Amino acid sequence: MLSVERIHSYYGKAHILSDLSFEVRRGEVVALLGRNGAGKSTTMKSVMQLVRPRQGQVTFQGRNLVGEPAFRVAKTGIGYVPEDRRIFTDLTVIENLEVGRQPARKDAPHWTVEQLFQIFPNLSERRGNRGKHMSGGEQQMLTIARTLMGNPSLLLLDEPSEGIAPVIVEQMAATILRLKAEGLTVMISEQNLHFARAVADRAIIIEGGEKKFDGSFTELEAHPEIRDAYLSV
Amino acid sequence: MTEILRVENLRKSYDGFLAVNGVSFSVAQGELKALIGPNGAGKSTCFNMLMGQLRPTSGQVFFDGENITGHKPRDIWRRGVGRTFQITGTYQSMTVIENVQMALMSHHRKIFSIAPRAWKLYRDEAFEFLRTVAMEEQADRPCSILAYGDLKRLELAIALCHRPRLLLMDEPTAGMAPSARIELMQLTADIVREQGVSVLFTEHDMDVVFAHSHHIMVLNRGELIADGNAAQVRNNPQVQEVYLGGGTLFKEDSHA
Amino acid sequence: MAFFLAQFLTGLANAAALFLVASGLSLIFGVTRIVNFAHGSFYMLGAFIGVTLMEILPGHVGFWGAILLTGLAVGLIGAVVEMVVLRPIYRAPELFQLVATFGVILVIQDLALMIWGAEDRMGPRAPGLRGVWRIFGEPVPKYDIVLIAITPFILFALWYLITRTRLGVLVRAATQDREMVGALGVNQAWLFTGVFALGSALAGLGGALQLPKGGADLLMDFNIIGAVFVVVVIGGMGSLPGAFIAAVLISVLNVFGVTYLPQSTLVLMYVVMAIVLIVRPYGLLGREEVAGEHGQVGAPETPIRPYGPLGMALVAALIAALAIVPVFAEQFVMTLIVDMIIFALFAASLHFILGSGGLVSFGHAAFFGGGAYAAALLVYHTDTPMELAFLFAPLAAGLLALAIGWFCIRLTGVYFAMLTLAFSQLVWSVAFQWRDVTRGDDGLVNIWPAEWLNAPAPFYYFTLALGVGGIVFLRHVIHSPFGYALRAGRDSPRQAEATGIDVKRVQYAAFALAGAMAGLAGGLFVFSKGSVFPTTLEIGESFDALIVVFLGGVKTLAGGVVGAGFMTVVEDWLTRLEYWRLLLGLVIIAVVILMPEGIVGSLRTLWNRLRHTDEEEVR
Amino acid sequence: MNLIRRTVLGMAAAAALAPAAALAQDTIKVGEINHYKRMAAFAEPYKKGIELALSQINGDGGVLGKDLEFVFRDDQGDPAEAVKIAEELMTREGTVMFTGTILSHVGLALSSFAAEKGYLYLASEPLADSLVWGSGNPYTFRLRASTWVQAAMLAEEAAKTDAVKYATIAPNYAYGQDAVAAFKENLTRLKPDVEFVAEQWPALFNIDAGAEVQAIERAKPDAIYNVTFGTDLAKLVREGGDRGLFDGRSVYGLLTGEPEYLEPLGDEAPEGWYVTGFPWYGFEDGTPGKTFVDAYVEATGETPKIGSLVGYMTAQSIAAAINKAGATDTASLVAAFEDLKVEGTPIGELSYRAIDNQSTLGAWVGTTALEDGKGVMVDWEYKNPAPYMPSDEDIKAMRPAE
Repeated sequence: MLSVERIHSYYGKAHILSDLSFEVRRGEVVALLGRNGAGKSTTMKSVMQLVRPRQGQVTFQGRNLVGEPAFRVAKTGIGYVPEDRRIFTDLTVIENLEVGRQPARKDAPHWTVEQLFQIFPNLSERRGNRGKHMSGGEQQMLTIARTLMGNPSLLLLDEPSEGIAPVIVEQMAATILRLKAEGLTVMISEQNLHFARAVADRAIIIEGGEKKFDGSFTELEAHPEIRDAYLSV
Repeated sequence: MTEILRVENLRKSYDGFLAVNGVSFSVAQGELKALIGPNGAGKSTCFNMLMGQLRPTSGQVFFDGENITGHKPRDIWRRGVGRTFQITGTYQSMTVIENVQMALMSHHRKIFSIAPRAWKLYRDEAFEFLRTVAMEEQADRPCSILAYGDLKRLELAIALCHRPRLLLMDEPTAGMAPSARIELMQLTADIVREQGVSVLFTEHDMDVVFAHSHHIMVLNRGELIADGNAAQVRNNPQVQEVYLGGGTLFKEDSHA
Repeated sequence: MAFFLAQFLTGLANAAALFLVASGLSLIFGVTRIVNFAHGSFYMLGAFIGVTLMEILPGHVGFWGAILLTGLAVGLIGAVVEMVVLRPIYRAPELFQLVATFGVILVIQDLALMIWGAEDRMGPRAPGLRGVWRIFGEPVPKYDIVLIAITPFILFALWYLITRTRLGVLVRAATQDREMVGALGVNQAWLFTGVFALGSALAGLGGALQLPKGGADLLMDFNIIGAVFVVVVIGGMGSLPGAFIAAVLISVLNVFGVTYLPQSTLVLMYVVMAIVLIVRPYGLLGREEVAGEHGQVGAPETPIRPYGPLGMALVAALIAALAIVPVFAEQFVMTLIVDMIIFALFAASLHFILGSGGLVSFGHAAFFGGGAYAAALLVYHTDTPMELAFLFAPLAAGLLALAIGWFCIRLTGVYFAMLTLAFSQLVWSVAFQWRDVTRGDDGLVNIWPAEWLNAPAPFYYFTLALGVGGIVFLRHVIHSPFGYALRAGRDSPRQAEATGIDVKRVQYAAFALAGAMAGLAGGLFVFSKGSVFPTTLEIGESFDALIVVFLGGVKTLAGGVVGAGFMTVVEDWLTRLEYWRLLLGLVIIAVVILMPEGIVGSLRTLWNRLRHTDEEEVR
Repeated sequence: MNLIRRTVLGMAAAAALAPAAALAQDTIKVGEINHYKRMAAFAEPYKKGIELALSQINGDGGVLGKDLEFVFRDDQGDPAEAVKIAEELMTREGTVMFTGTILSHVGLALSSFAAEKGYLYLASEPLADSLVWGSGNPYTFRLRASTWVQAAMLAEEAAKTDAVKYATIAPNYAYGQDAVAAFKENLTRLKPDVEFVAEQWPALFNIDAGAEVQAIERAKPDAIYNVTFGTDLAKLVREGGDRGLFDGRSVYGLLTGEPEYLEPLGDEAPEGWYVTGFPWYGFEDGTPGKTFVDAYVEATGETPKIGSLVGYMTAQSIAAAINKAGATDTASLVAAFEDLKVEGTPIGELSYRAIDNQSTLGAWVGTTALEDGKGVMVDWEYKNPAPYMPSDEDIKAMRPAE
C-alpha cells in the first residue's frame, strides 16, 4: 500500500534519513521503533512531504508522492497525527474536526462526527469547548479524530503514547485496535515497546536514520540483542 | 530530615475553575519526590506557583522556612531554587557552554556589566558543570543543533549552576528515549546524593517515577489523593483508577 | 443635541471606509502574520480604479457596479502580489515580510503615477445621493447615511464568513498552524492567497466607496496607512469586531476633536492608541501574541564570536581606507560617506535592540531626531557651543528612550512596535506644532559645527571617529555579559527569568542605550546638514532604519551597518533616475526574495556553502 | 551585486575625473532640486515651464555663449536629502548655482546651506516669509510672491465688506499658520473690529472635511478665510457645498484660484470666492502673458499652471543674472541678482529687490465663477506686491545683520 524506497531526508543541513526503505501492507499495524532522534518523526514527515526527501521514492497506492505538497498527500488518503498534537487551540472541538473533513473515499472507512464521538466519548462531552481548555489526553484524542475526519486509508500516528497518563495509554491502544478492525492501515512510531507490541503486527527499527530491523514481534523477541542495541529498553 | 519546601493549602482558580484546590505537602532535604497525575490534574499549575510564574489564589509556599509566595521567579531562583522545564528553554543563539556561562554571570550578578567579553567569563566553572552532566565534549557546539536529550542535560547543568538546594524539574524525561531517561534520572539521583539537593519533579514515565523517587504524590483534579512511597501509591485503588490503570503497559509488569 | 447627533453621524460615516480598509489589514495579519504596509496602496488603487470605472460606466448601476468591480480588481492585484512577492518568503524571519510590502508600496506609487498621472482626481458623486437630508434640522449628506447603513452589513458578512463557514474555520485554523492545516488536506497556499486577495479587495472597496466624499490622489496610500494601523492595533490585531469598534471610536473622537480642539488633528489618534495600549496591551479585543509557537521560523541563529584575526584585519583596513579618503577624494564623496556613517550608526543602534533583543521598534526615529533636536534647540535658543550641545544629543535621546521605554517595554511583538510608533508620533507632533520653541516644520536652521570642525575634512574625521566608535562600542556591548543577557531574554525569556535575569529591565536598559546611540547619530546629523526638521522624526525615518536592518540581515551583527551602506549607495544612485521608486521597490523586493537571511546572512550562507563548512550534524 | 559595483566604480571614476570634467564643460549648469515624486502634480508643470524657457534661451544663443542647462534632481521632499544633493551638484556636477523646491521647509534648509557654504540659491516656489525676512541671507533670493503679500491682498478686499466674524481654515503646518497669521494681522490692521470666531487646522492632505465644516458652521461666522488646497480643498468644497456652509457667506481663498487647485474641482468649483490665482485663460492677445501661454500650450500640449509660470520665470531670471554677471562665480552672480532686472517675462519686467532679495512678482486676484463646467477667475486683476510689503525699516529689522 505504502512503499518507501531508498529515501534520504535532511533537516536543514543535517542528514537525518539515509537510504531508508520499507513497506506497509493494507490492513496491518506497523510500529516504527527507535530511540529519540533516530529519525522516526522525520520518516513520517517524509511520507507526508512535510520534509522533502532529496532522493528516493515514496509511493502510495501506486502514486509517487515525492515533491507533492502536503495537502495533496493528505488528499490521497494518508492521515497524519503529529507527535506534538498541534490541535487548533482557538477552535472548538467541532471546528477542529471540521478542518479535517474531507469527502468520502471508496477504499477507506467513512467517518462522521457522531461515529467519532462514539469512539471518543470525552470529545462528545466537550464538543463546544475550545482546544486550549482540554487536557493532554483529550487533545491527543482530538488530533486522531480530526485526522479520521479526512477518511484516510492509511493513518500515521507519531508517538501516540508520549506524555499521556498510563490509563489513557491503555485507551489509546484499544482505539488503535478498533481502527484496525474498521479496516484502517496504521503506522505508529513509538519508543514504548510494550505499547507497540500491544497494538502492532510488525516492527521496523531505525537507528541513525537507517533501518536495522523489519519483522514480527516474535522475531524481535528471538533476537534480544537487536532490541538491546537499538531500543535500549 | 529537615524540611526544605513546605506548601500549605495552595489554591489556584481560573475564571471560577479550581485548577489546584488546597494542596499541602512538604519536601525534605535530600529527598527526591515525584508529583504525578493525569493531564490537567494541576501539576504544571502547581509547579508554576512554586516557581513564581503564577500567583496562587490562596495558600502559602515556604522555602527553607521563608515565605516565598508570590515572589518573582528570579527572586526565588536567587534564594536557591533551580528549575528545568517540560519544554526545554535554552538560548538557541549561544553555544552549549555559553548557556551555562549565562547562568553563572547572572549568579555572579554581572548582567549589567558591559566591560568584559562574556565568552571568557566563568568558562572553567561552566566547564565543570558540563562535566557533571557529561556534556563537556559538546561545550562549543551551537545549542540549536543539540539532540533533545542533550538539551535536557544542558538544562540540568544550567539549573545546578548556582548550587541550588531545591531543584524543580517539570517532566525532566519527556521526549527522551527510555535509556536516556534512566541515565538522566540516575544522574539526578547522584547529584541529590552528592550535593544534598532536594528534587521535586513531575513525570509521566512510571518506570522513572517508581525507580527513582523516594516519595510520590498523586494529584487529581487539583487535589492530592496520595502521598507516600512507591508501594503505597501503586496499591492505592483511587490512584489506579484515575491514573495508573491496569498497569499492563509499563515495564515493571512485563518483567515481572 | 441635534448638533452632537450630526457630529456623531459624520464620525460614523468616516468610520465606514476606515473600517473596510482596517478589516482587510486585520484579516491579512490574522491569517498570514504579515504586517502589510502596502495595504494603503491597495486603498489608493481602489480609488483610482474606481474613478476610471465610474467614468466608463454610467448611472446608478454603473456607480455601484464600478465599486464592486473595483473590489474584484484590487483583490486580483492583491492575489498577484501575494503569489509573486510574499509566497516565496513566508518562512523568512518574523516581520521580514514587511520590508517586501514596503517595496510593493514604492512600486505601486510609481505605477499609479505612470498610469493615472500626477493630477488629483475628484471622485464622482453617487447618482441620486447628492445633497443632504435634514436630521433634527442638521444637514447630513445623503451619502453619509448610505455609508453608515452599509458598514454593519459588511461587518456582519465578514463575521459570518469567519465564524460560521467552513472557509472561516480553515482560515482560523491556518492562523494558528499553517503546516498542520496542509497536512489535513487543505491547500493552505491558496487559502493564504485567498485571504490576502479578500483583504486587498476590502481595501480597494474602501478606496472606491470614499470617492464621493473625496477623490483619488497619489498621497492616499501614506495618508491612510497610519490611521488604519492605529485602528487595527486599538481593536486588537486580527479582531474584526475590534477593528469596527476602533474605527468608530477613532472617527468619532476625531470629529469631536476637530470641533473642540482643532489643533489636535495630527496626533489625536496616536494619543488614543498609546492610552489604549498602556491600559490594554493587546488592544481592545486582541489576544496575547504567542510568538513562534511552533519554533522560530527561519534558520536558528549561529552563536556570535568577535571577529578573528582576518575579520579584524579587514575591519582595520576598511577604517584605514576611510581615514585616508579626504586625502584624495573630492568633497562630495566625503559628504556621502558622512551620510553613510551616520545612517549606519542609526541603523546599528536599532539593530542592537532588534537583533539582540528581539525588540522591533517602529519609532526609532524619535531618538535620532530627538538627539538632533536636543542639540539644535540648545544652539538655536541659547547659543550653546557646539561641543556642549553635541554631548547633549545622546544624553537627551537616552533620557527620552528611558521615558518612552518605561511604557513600551512591557509590551511585546507588534504591539510593542506600534506603541513605539505612537510615541514617536507624539514626539514628532511636539516638534511639529510647538512652533514657539521648535519653529514647527520651518525647522531649526543654521546649526553648524564649531569653527575648528567646520570644514569638510575635519568634520569627516569627527564623524568617522564618533560614528565608527559608536558602532564598535555597540558591537562590544553585544559581546559583553549585558549583550548576552539581552539575547538570553530574547531566546528564552522563561529560562532567563528562572535564572535570575530581570528580562524587562535588561531590555529597558538596552532600549535606552540604543536610544542614546541613535541620539549620537542625530547629533552628528544635525551638524552635518546645518538644520533639522520634523522630517527626522517621521515614521518614514524609522522605517528607513528598519528596512536596512532587515535587508542587511537581522541575525547577523554586521547587518545594520551593511544594510545602511547598501541602501545609501543604491538610493543615491537610483534617485537620479526618473522612475526611481519603482526601481528601488523592485530592488528591495528582489533582495528580500533572493536573500531571505538578509545581505550579510545570505552571503555568509553562500560562503559556508562554497567552503563546505556546513558539515555540523543536526540531530 | 552589479548595482553596487557599478555605483562604487562610478564613484571612484567620478572622484578621479571630477576636476577635469568641471573644466571641460561646454554648458553652464544650474542645479534644480525638487519634490518631483512627492508633489508630482505641482512639480511637473514647473519643470515644463523651465524646459520651455531653456529652449527659448538656448535658441537665442544661450548665456555667455554657452547653452544653459538644468540638472533636475529629486529630493523626495526631505530637507537632508536636498542638502546632500545641493552639495553634490555644486561640488561634482559643476553647477554654478541651484534653485527649486516647493515645500518651504526644504527651501529653508537649502537657504541655510547656501549661506553657510557660500553658494547661490534662488528659491523659486517656496512661499514662507521667513525665507527672505526672518531667516534671510545674502545668498538666497526668492521669486514667488510670499504668503504675506498674497494674504494681504485678500485682507484688503475683506476689509471692504461689513463682515465682522471670521472663521479660518488652514492646513496644520507652518505655511498654513503663517497664512492665517498674515491674514489676521492685515485684516485687523485695516478693520480693528473684526473677530475670529473659529480657527480650524486640518492635517495637510488628510482633512476630515465633514467635521471641519460642522465645526465652522457651529461658530456662525460672517466670512471664511480658506488656506487649504489640493485634495483638502476639494473635500472641503464638496462637504461645505452639500451642507450649505458657503451660502450667504463671503469666502477668501489663498491660492484657490490657481489652476493646480481649481481645475480638478471641475463643475464643483466654488462660485463667488475671492481668491488669488492664475487666470491664464483671460490674458488678452498681445500681452506678454498671452505670448507665454500660447508658447506653453504649443510646446507641451497642456494648459499652464502657476507652476509653469514660476518655472519659466525661474529660468529667465537665472539666465538674466548670468548674462548680467558675465561670469559664473558665486560672488558675481550674487551681485548680479541684487537689483536684477529681467526683461520680457510674462508679467513684463521683473526685478529682484536688493533690500530683501525678493522678486517683484505679484499675484492675480479675482472672483471665482463657473464657465462651461469649469472653475475660473473673473473680474481679476494683477496686483503688484509693493503696496502690500512691510516697510523697508520693518524688513531691515527682520533680516539678520549681513
